Amino acid sequence: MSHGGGFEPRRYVIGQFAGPEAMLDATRKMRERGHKKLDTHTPYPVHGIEEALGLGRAKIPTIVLCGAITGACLAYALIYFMNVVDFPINVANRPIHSAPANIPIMFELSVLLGGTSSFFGLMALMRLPEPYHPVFEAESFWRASIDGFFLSIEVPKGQSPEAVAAELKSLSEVSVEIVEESER
Amino acid sequence: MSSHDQDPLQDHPEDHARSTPSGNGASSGSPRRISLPIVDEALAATEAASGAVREQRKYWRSIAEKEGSPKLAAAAQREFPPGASELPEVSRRSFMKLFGGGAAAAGLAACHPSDEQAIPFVRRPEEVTPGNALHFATAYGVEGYGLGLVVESHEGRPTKIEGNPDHHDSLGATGRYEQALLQGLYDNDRAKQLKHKDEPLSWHTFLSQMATLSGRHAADGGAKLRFLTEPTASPLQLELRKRILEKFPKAKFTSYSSIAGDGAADGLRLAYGKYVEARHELTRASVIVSLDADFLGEGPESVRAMRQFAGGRLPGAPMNRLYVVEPALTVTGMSADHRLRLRAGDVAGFALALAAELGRRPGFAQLAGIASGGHGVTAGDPKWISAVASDLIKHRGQSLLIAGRRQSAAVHAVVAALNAALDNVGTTVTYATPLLADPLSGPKALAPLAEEIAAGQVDTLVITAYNPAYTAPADLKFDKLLARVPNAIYWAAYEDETAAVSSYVVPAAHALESWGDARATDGTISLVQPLIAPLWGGHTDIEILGAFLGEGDLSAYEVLRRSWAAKQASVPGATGEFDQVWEKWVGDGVIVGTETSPEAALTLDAAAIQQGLGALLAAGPKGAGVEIAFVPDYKVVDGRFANSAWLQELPDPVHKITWDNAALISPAMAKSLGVEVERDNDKFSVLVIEYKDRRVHAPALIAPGHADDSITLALGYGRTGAESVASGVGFNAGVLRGSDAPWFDRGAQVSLATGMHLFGLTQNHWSMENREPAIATSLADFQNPRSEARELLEERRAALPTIHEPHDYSKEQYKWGMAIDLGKCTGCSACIVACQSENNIPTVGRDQVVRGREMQWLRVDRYYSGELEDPEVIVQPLACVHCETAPCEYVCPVNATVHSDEGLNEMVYNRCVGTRYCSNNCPYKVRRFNFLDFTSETPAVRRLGMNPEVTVRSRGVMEKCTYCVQRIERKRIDTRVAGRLIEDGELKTACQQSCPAGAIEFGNLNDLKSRVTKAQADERRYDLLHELGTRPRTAYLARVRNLNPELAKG
Amino acid sequence: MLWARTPYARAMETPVEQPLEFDHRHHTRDEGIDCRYCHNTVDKAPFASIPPTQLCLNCHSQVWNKSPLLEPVRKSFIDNKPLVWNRVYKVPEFVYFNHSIHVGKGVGCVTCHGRVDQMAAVEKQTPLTMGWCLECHRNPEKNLRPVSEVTNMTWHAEGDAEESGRVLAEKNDVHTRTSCTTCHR
Amino acid sequence: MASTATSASTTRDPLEPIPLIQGVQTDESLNTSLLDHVWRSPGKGWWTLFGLALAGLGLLVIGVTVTLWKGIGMWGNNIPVGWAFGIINFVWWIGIGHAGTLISAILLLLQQKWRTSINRFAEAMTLFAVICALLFPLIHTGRPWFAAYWLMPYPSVQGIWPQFKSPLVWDVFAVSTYFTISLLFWFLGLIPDLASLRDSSKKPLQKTIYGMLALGWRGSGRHWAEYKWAYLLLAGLSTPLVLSVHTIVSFDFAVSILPGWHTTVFPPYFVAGAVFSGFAMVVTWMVPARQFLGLKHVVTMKHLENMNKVILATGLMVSYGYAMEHFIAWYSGSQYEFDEFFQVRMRGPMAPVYWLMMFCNVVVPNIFWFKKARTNLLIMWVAALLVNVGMWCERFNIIATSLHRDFLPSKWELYAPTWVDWSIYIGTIGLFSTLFLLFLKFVPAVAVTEVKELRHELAHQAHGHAEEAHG
Repeated sequence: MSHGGGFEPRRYVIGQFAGPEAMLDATRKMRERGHKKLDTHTPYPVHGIEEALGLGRAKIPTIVLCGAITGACLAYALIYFMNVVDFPINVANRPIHSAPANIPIMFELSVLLGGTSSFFGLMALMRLPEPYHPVFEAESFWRASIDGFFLSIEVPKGQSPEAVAAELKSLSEVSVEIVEESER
Repeated sequence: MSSHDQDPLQDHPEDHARSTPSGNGASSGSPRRISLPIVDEALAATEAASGAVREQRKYWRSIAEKEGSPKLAAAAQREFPPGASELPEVSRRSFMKLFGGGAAAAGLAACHPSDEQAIPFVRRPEEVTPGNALHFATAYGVEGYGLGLVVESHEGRPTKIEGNPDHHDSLGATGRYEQALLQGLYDNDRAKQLKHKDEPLSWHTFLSQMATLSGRHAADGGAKLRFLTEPTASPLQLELRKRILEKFPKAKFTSYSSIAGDGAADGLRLAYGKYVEARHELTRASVIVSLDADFLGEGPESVRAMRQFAGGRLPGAPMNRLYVVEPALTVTGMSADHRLRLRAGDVAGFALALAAELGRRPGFAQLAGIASGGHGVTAGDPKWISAVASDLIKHRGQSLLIAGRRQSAAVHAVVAALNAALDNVGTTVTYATPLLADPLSGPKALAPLAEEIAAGQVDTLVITAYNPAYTAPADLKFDKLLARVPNAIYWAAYEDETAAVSSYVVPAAHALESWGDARATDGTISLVQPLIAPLWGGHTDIEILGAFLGEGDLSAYEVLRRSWAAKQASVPGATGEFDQVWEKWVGDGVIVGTETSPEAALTLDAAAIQQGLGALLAAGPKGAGVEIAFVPDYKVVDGRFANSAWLQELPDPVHKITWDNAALISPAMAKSLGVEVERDNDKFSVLVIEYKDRRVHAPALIAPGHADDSITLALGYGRTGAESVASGVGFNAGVLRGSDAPWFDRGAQVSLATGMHLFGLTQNHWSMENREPAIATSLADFQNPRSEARELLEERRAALPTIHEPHDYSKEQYKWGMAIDLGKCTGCSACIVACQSENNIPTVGRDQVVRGREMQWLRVDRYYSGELEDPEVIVQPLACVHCETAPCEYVCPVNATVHSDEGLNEMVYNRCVGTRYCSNNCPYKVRRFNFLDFTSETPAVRRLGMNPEVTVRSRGVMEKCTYCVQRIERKRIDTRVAGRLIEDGELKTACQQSCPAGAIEFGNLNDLKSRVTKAQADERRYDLLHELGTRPRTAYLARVRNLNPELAKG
Repeated sequence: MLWARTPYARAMETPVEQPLEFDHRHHTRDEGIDCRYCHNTVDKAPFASIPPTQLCLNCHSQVWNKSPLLEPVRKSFIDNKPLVWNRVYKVPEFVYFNHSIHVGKGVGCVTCHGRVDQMAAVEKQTPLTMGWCLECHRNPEKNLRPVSEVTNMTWHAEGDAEESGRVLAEKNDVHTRTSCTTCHR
Repeated sequence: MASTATSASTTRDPLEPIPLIQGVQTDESLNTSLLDHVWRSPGKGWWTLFGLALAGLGLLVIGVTVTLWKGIGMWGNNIPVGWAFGIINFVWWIGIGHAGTLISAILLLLQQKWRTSINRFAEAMTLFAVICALLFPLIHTGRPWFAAYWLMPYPSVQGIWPQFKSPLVWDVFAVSTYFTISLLFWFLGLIPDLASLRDSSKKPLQKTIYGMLALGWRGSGRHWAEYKWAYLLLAGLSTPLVLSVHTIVSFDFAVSILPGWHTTVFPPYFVAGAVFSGFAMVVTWMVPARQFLGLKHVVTMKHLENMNKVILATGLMVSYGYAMEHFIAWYSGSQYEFDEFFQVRMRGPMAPVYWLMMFCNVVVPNIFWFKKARTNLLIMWVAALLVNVGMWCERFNIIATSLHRDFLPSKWELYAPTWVDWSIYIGTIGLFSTLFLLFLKFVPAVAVTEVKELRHELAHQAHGHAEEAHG
């Protein structure tokens, strides 16, 4: 484990709050003070988090819509090609191309592609699975999934984490920790 | 990918017994290989597969693979006992003798001796073209007469049996038994080893022993030499007989068949003073009265009778009218316009009553006299009788009365008198000198022989009759007697009950392995030629009889040829080089001009009848109590076909029983006995029937239309021989049978036994539930355009509204369709066996039938209507009707059943995954599913008889009637190569070809002149389940009943 | 899916061992013997059929009748034990292929069997998959030739193959079908 | 600390007469109490049940092996009864599956608070039911080794395709989609809980396993933002999916021409039936589960009562379906239809099944008109059980009974299941139970995260109200 390869560890300031409200408040303030790379860590979605972090509109819905539409079109095209174009067979003298018979599969495929795209789209957006993340270095971070409310700030190069930590402390009742990405 | 999954057999298109399941599932697993040189050899000898023999060997190896398990390997070894390996030698030797054995003419491909096929690939015979079938004419008969056959053969392996159109009794059709011959030929259970007291014996040793024997008998003129043969009309047999009797003047021949009736011979003798036999001409008969005669269902005349009878069932032309008097429903009874149920014993009473009734009418005084001889014995509803009488008088000269084989001499005599009085003799019935060797050949004929044996007057008994130890009347204890005969020489088809007690067992060559000759019922002679070398070195009865003339080493072929060479002159028009004449005879299958003409000057001796009657009636069965009546079974006859799975699984034409016989009783009798019915009308109480000192346990079956206080028992079951299929099926009704009253007698005690019996019925439901799938109407109604019946017919063929235009097939060259005439169909069920044979349909066994998994593609539905005690019956053959808008097709997920360009509803076995959805959605329920692997354990030898043109279906695959598409495609290719169209009538489906009544028409609906198009345009035409809009290609023609106004109900 | 499409999976393009060194090149090219001399049922039966030993000896009783190469043939003829060839072209057991109709309507041997006249040992040239059959059954034109030329290994339509095909289809009354029962029964 | 009788007003939702969460709970207390059973080594009860389940599974293995080895002939099916136990069980299981999706998806869309404590449970049930269902379409075919892929549209060397007019092909798509979506939906909801499992696990092995499953979830606000949407959308998709799936299953019958199958009322009536049987199944499992897993404080009587109300409602819909069937059979004037319903089903050899169905599905649910019944554990459990039986009988009626006597009396046959049929059926119940018990052991049976969220919301509201009261 040499410190070679010009490895630049990311540094984080992590504050744990008593409850969601305090956390939200601090988040907002820190953002107003021009901190960019903020993120919160909570056991359950906290109301107003988007606004506090200043996030835009969610992207998932668009992705899912595309998926669904693709599915429907794909289904119809598939059936049309197979039963009408490539090998039309006289089945019980029914019309070779009969739209009503295609509807069920169109629907199913649109749901399938819609659904899968929502899941895998989400994974892509969240960059998960990601087994390691520097914030896990924090002592008490394990509470984040149980009852802890955290705010993490990635400290840009050139800035000193201590300063940021101090700044955070000055804002509210919080226990602050500074962690550094470990090389792997 | 699936299309190339390896199948043990897939790699030789020239392998003709496509005897592994189709589709690829069958080939899973790595089969163990065991080498069966004997299998290879023996079958190589029998098989003349084309192409490289390697394929053939590979084929047999793959059989070995199939039978890779030790158990099966052992079985395979058993198939080929020691001695089998020398088969090829035997064949080749006899081949040298047989060489040049006749060639076919009359549109039949050239014929060649079967033995040459033992050595196929080194020198290929001229006429063998790989993959093209040949056809050979021959003949076969159950009751002494021969029915002309044409046998299809693929590279020397008989694969299908058809009727010979030029034959007087066949007219191109066959019955159930002929169709099933193939199974008898390729039957592993056949007797294979010549034995003396279980010591294997070579043919030569046998011959020498026979020589010494006959030497000994010659000393005393054969005083202790007896022959027990089947009833036969074969000229060659008669000739041998004559010569044997010349050599052994004191020897005796006895003809015996347990199903032959002696009443006719004696009755006619009484009437005409000498033995004559009756011949019936139904075409000329407009009123037919059957007295317990099942002339449509059984007997040497039945195939022709059906065609002739059916000819008179068209409402367009003058129709015939059939009255039937019988105890239990028969094929004839089902076709009757009026049926009177009477105990078999009361039929005599009916005959006399009818005679008396006619006697009261002007001009029939003579009959009155005869009737008076009956001393007041009478039976039957007077109203009915008088109606029949009037009808008979009305059609004087064109009426016909037939008495059944079971009936006594008295009945036959009276019937003869009636026919004479009604001027029918010479028109609808003629009398001729008997063709059969012995006029009397029924159970009674056996009694004298039995006495002689008992008295120790028989040293040597040569038995070529079928299984007397089993079929003989119980009181003779014939099996015990046989054991006492020092030299009982049994010509055994199987190691059956008789073989078990005979000192010599000579394996019989199968009819399709034998040379010989036979006579039709009009005397026309057919030559019988072999289609294949004896599979297990069997010998013909000719050779055995020959042994007593010191000609045992002569082959049957030689004996036959010699005798005909000598007789050539006697045949009118048979002039010229004998070889050519011979070849024509063999090729045609009939020797034209050999029919015998009926006796011209016969005078009925009324007085004799009048005197004779009393005695006869007195001798006949009488007394009170329940009547037991025996019938030859519709499937196994007297047991001789009991080892044919096709016939065992064939639903009984009337009661739809498979793999069983039953005690048939009337509903009323069932009630009085307290017979219980469980499950879905297919589980019945078991009865104990006691008669004299004999008793049997017999499961009851309620038979609508059966006479009360009478039990009908079918013979031929409860076999105990070494026949794997036959043994243990049903019960042996024969144990009740006495030689004094072999057919029926009263005084049986019947009681309920404990326990129930579950029948393998293919149809448990009697009623049509007011749905009228099979339409029958009276002539009167049919002729009235405004009648309900006519409206129903109209409605069931009217065009139905549809949301999208039906596909247009009129542009196609062919548009296949079928028409089935319910007016003609008698329900005889020959078509089912034909279909089974043509399409390699497996049999599934009793348990599977019970579960409702029978595989026959074609079924014949039977419905009762009216009151249960005396119902009207209608039968309806039903296979896939090839709907144009087939419900089965659109539900199949994999395109395994679709429509062809010519409108066939195709079933693609190798694509089918077996969801069974198609069957669920088929309103006719004509699809069949391979629930288990029904095919892969088919014995190697059995596969030789399979149709190479039809894929054998694997487990988990749906199958159904294809309109014999393999025949269509072959004919199409042949005609297209020849650059012409298929003509109407040159293409027949298997069912159509076998149908004796000619009830089935098949052909091209785009050809306006074709028979099927005409049939479908008939006024009686209607579509089954028409209201569902399935547009079936098979149309039905309603049955029209020609009712007698005097009797018409309501 | 791809695997099934490789020549290997289809047993193509691999010469097959035979019990004796029979060389089609020699017989067809050098001696100019017509295919139908040996495969003499090809135009009247489903099977082209592999010739009986007797047929080999028609010639080889005269020519090369001492050649050791032909020992197996003589042996087969003398002790009546057939020659055991190895099959090259296999169709599944549920497929009913009929040579006579194809030959009769002008499909050349070479179309399916390739340049047999250039093969020392015969090898499978075509996949024989259902898809492959269908191609031709859907539009046969490009595979048609005058019936007189069916055994010609080198025949080529002069001019536009498609066009001449159409003419021939007309002339030979070619009527290909894709209904299942055409091949599956 | 699982459940304390004294319900503190702090967490009382004024709109909810009965509290959804009982006792004073903190996030941590909930966490420990709800995950407790995962850490606790299973008790005797669990082991005995698991043993039984495994035995059942064994039966399944035997049954399936025999079927594949010898063929469908080992079942009771015949001609005419081409479909029987196989499809009956298929439909039955699918139906059961549906309730799960509905509970979690629809209730989520309707913002039903009481959903949270049972949705995880229900989703798991869906998943396992669908697994059981999926088994049947495959093994019921004659040649599964082909059915497995010939129904899929792939470019084969035969150049032939599936036949898309066949409802069976629709089924393939519907059921496989349904399984995939249910799985994703379930797993997505599970991720945060897996994270809390990871973080509260004591042993390193557990930590790594749950860690992997949690995919490195760190409750990031940015993630939550998208996550909520994704979850909502999946729910949104699942709802119509459920309806479509059972509609398509009903097409298998409705599209045919068989009397008793050929009915337009099928789609809605099948869906209703599905929910009906599904909720019944949830109750059958929930009643004992909440007992043994100590979930009484989250799965309260209120939840059970609500479910019983749904059972009552859907039961009435099903009854309406039956009424319609019979009415149309008479009104259509089709003799086949009429005989099917008024002869074959009511009086035929299989009538007992029909009447049992009528009792279980039409009579029994009406007991839930009474609050006593709705809130009595024993009564509701028995009733739910009966409903499950009834719904199985319904499928038997529709499939086997309709088939065994259709158009032509000549081919009417009885149907009787064999031991293989039974062992496979019981076997799937074994499979279901096995999976379910494993689920109960290794995964939080209740959506911890959502309960915490709910608690937080409720606390908030309560707080608000408290202030109003003061002011």
